Amino acid sequence: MEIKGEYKIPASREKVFAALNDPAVLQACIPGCESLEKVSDTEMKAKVRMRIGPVSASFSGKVTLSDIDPPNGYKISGEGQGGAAGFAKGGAVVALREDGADTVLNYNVDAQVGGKIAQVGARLIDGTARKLADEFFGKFASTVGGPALAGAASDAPPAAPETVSPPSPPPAAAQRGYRHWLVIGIGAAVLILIFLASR
Amino acid sequence: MTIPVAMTVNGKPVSGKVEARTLLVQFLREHLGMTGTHVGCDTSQCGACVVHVDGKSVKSCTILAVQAEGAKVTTIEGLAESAEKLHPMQEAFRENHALQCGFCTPGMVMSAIDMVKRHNYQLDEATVRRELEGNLCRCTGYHNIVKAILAAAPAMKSAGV
Amino acid sequence: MTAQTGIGARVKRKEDQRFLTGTGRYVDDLPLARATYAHFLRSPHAHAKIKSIDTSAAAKMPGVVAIFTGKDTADAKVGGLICGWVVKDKHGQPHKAPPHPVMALDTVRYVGDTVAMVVANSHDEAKDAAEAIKVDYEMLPANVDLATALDKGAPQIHAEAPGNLIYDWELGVKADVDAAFAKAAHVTKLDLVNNRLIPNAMEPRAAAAEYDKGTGNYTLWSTSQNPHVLRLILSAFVLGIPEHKLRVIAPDVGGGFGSKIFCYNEETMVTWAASRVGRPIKWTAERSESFQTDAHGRDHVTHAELALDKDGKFLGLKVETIANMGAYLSTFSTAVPTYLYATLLAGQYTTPVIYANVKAALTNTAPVDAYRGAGRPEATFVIESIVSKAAKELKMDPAELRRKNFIPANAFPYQTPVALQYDSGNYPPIIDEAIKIADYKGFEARRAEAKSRGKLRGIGFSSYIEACGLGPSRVIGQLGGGVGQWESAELRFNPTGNVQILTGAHSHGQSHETTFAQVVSDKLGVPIENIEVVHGDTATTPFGMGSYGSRSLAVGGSAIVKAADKIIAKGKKIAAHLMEASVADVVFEGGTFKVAGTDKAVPLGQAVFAAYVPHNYPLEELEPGMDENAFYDPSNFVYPAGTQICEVEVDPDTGEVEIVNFTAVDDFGNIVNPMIVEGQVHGGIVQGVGQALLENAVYDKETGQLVSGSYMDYTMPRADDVPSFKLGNKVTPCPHNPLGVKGCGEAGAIAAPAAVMNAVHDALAPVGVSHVPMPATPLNVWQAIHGARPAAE
Amino acid sequence: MYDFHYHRPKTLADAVNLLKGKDEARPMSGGMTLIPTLKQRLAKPSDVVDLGGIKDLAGIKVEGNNVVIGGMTRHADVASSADVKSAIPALAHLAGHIGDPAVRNRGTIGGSVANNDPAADYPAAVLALGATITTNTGKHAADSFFKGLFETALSDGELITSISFPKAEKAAYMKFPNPASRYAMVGVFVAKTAAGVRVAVTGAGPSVFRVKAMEDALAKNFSSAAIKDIKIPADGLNSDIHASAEYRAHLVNVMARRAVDAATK
Repeated sequence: MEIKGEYKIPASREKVFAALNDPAVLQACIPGCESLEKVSDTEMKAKVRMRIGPVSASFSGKVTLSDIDPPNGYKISGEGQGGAAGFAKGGAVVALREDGADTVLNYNVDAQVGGKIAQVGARLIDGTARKLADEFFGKFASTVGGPALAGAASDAPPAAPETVSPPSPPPAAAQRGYRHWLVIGIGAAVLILIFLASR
Repeated sequence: MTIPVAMTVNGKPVSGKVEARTLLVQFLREHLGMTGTHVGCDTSQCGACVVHVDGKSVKSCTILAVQAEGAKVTTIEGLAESAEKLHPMQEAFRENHALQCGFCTPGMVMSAIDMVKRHNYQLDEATVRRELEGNLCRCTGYHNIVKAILAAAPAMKSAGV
Repeated sequence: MTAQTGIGARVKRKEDQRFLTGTGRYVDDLPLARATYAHFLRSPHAHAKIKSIDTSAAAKMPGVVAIFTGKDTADAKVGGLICGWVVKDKHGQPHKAPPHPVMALDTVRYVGDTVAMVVANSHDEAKDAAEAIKVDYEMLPANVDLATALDKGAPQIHAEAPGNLIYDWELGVKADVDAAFAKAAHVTKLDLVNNRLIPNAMEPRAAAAEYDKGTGNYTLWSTSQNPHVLRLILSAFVLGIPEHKLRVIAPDVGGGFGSKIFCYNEETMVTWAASRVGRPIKWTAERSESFQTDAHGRDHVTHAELALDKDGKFLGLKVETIANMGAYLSTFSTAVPTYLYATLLAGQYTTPVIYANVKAALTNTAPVDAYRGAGRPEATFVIESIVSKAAKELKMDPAELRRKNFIPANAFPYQTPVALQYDSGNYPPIIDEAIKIADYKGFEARRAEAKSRGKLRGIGFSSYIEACGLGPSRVIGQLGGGVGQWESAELRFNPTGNVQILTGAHSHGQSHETTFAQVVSDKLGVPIENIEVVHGDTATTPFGMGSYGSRSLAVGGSAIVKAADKIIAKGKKIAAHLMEASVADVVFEGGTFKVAGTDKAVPLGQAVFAAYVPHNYPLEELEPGMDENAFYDPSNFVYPAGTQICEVEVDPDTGEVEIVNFTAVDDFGNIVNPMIVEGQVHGGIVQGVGQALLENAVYDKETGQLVSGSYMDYTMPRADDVPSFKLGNKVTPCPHNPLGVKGCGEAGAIAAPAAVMNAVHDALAPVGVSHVPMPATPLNVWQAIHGARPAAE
Repeated sequence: MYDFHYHRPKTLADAVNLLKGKDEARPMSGGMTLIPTLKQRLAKPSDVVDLGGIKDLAGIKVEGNNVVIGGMTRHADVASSADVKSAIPALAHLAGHIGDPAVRNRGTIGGSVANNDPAADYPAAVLALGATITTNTGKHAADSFFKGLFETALSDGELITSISFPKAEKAAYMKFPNPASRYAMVGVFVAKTAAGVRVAVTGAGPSVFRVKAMEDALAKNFSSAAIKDIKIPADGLNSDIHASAEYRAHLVNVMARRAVDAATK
């Protein structure tokens, strides 16, 4: 699967870039993250226990940063193994651009999910990605830049709120500009993809 | 860790020691050696393993053996009165050539009997086809299975089974 | 007595008793003392280098008996799996033959490729341990999409097959076809994808093996359609076990549809490991494994062009196909898109010139091989789709265009431009009968009525021809096939007069135990309850080729007739002796030897008894005993043909397609048991309908993951996906086999996809849709309508 | 399947206690989702607490204007219940179309609602009818119960004891099943109750949701014509090999109209 997008964060580039590199921020934002440790300046190890509905699995992942160009962006790649559940692997090119006092984050993710989860859980890939990213993103946005800006730089218009009632997830997400999860995911895009594997 | 389990299978009391994870179908096949009940998939969809638990059709691959503690289980082996006198549903399957390789047949027959009873011996083709949605057959194209079930319904009624 | 049980009677099946009472014996049902259980660790990647495999932790897990990897099999010099059919490319060169190790050595090439085998005291323990094996993979780019598999720059799968090309093969003379096209008044062009299918026999593949240390004998129980061929391959090519030291038993087998013809690595490994472990080993595929590793079917990308003159006569046909082989060549894979496909492109028509070009491509997917119909459904789909499309373009009635081009009844035997010589047939009465049964005349009224309910109704024809009953060994050999294609039979009478038919064919749903018994009952007058068919065991049956390609009755049944003739011949001599008559005067009628014009009679049973208790017997002239065998090698294929008419209703709001009527009229030659033949047709039709509307093996194009890998996503036809069928039949007996029979097992699956898709296209034509990809799922239909609407409005 | 400790408590209190003490304990009602998941080794619970032995969790009764269905009531029993058929026939119809007959003989309403599979049928009925979910610790309104993909307002150790459905003046459920799994690819439950008109959609998004624009239109004019032109945005809807988000969005409208037609028949 390929995910591209942009997200606008009300914070300086430096601050966003730092957060993208801060294991503590990432760990706090990643649902179910039990540990995220920096092995070197460019490597992190992550352990995540994910539970979605009836499925639960522990994933161990390795994240590598390359092409680091602060505060303009980096390439992040990684992979995670979830035992019988399967694996996730991917890479993302992340670019940060100034927009006044805000930062526009542009990303291009290429991810692969495989094994049992891809074989029997195809119907849930999309939704799970969204859910995990949504959770991660909500937290990341509030941590890095305060409340997220609705309708930011995403090219996709949010769902028309009047057609769908608020308590339901898609509209609720739509109102928050849920598409932007894609972006926030970027910081730890690969880690999120690891979570995908826990379907 | 093993757990003692006891139930009635085809009218006979049986017991054994199983792991919690032992499925009813494993208990039947591996512990009791009753291999008439088949396993055709691992996602609880094909219906080859259907048996009756307390009179209702159940996928024996989707119930733990321990859950059947104390239950009355009927399998394909328990239907016929004797080698000569088959259950009307078995007889209808034979009469109508409703089986080829025979692998889905036990589950098909068990589901069919449950279906006929649930519908009070009155079925039409559309109902039979819809109610077979939990049983896959790759050989027959279902044509003769549907015919057999429609034929068995009145036969079951008059036989009082 | 034989009137009710002989040829032509709707005899109830002998095998049903055990299947209906739960006493069938499938491989997984076998009780094996001290059995161990195998589990195979499989690649989660479509393409990757194996950097290392660490089994140390797994080996210490509870219950583990042994773990084997590719290195172990390589060290033990286990041979690779073979492809048994050499196809020569258009330059006369044999096809590329990359190695197919029984377990991956340094590279995995599809999701499901075998990496390690764990043998443990229970299946769960084997699975637990497999999870503890650490494999370090380096992922490689995967080549998944058939349409681009041969492109420059596509990831290379085997060094032995540069450009992923297994062969570039052709049949016919291109220049002749080009010349025909130059004269054409009309050319119809068609691009289609023949969707990939997963066979899904309801019994998953299984194997169990044991080794007798004392005798050095191996026994393998396998879900095989052809145990003798499996033994031959394992002995001669893979394991090197002398053939007489390996017994292969295929007991009750729960459907095959082609997928159980082939020699797979699991049964190989189970056999090989049994002697190393010293205990029996059992393996039964979980359905998830079946999805990943059973040889898949179809999977072609095709461009075809049909040239017609101004009257609608076919002038020539051009077909270019890329066929998917998967990551390795399965046992008969190379023959399927060539000799079983291109040779059928004449269909029922007099098309004078045909050119076919087939490129076989490797991809990082499961191997692709024969699946019900094998090549012939693909050919029929091409022809019958393009013929219907031509009819639409020329505004001709699709039945009329077909009739205009049918090979006339007086043209048989008919030599097609694509190698085959059709032995017999009479096609116009078949389509006439189908039209009558389907009430084709009333269709437009039904279409109008459907329209009033908001439904789009369409009707589709498919007139198929099939070459089956494989096949003359000489022809098979000339075409590169590695085996003979005869069949064997032995009729073994017991002294009390009952008889066993030992056959090399194998029944996995086809009802041989009944049909073959009917043949013998009819020929010899033996009551059917006194006849037993023995099959599926190399130790008890004569070498035979097994069951596939709708060959069992045409070839195996013919062998039985030959053996029965020998019984009669010998019985005549015995009876003549008993009746003190001349052999020339003895006739055999209704199970009794008689001397014409007298009341002298010796029932067959009495002759049999005399043969085994030869107190009054011409021992000086005749051996005692009544046990005859025969081998039959056919002189030609058999050519069943038929027409199917499918009528559908499409819900334009949802894209759902409902089959509302389905008619099939077939010519299978003489019929031994109409009930069983009809059952074969029903099942075949539904597999064809499955391909047309429901089934699709989908690999993620980027990752090579099989995303339709369970019944959650692979749509198996269910009872409510189809209606009851209307069948008819016409008979032109096969002129070259003693029963006059043709095969019936694959017909339904061969014809149905085109019938259904033609109906769908007919239904959607009024809303401007000219192409719906197969399968015509609600999504595909809705998208086609949705895409067409702006243009149509 | 990984092995686990199995418990079959006789009382709700015991069940709650068993679940409380353990980090990885799972309640099991019908087991129609849990067991297949365990078979695929996609979960490794330390303990499974089978609710099948608890008395009084199953059963259907009519209380005033409500049909109250016990959490352990099987789908087959809801489908065949004379009370449900007469009070809310659409609910019986829905229950009769879950899974297949063998699944309906085991699966329970409580399990289905607690699991909140994005393609499950029951959540559509619960949300559209404005049902009240009663648990061992309290009550939840349907509107605040379904939180997202497989997510509900239930806290750990909280078990559904019953669900109370208000009778509907008009109601119908129309499901477009996934051709392979027969889960709802899109299912729309339309209900007109004393509280107004509600339209709940399952299968299309990450969790069941309401379509307010349709509800408003139907409140004014309860006919399929009234919602014909109300388009659902595809953005954010589920997408898989069987249905794109756009196709699902389209089906929501079709199924909603068909449900309204069925409800007014």
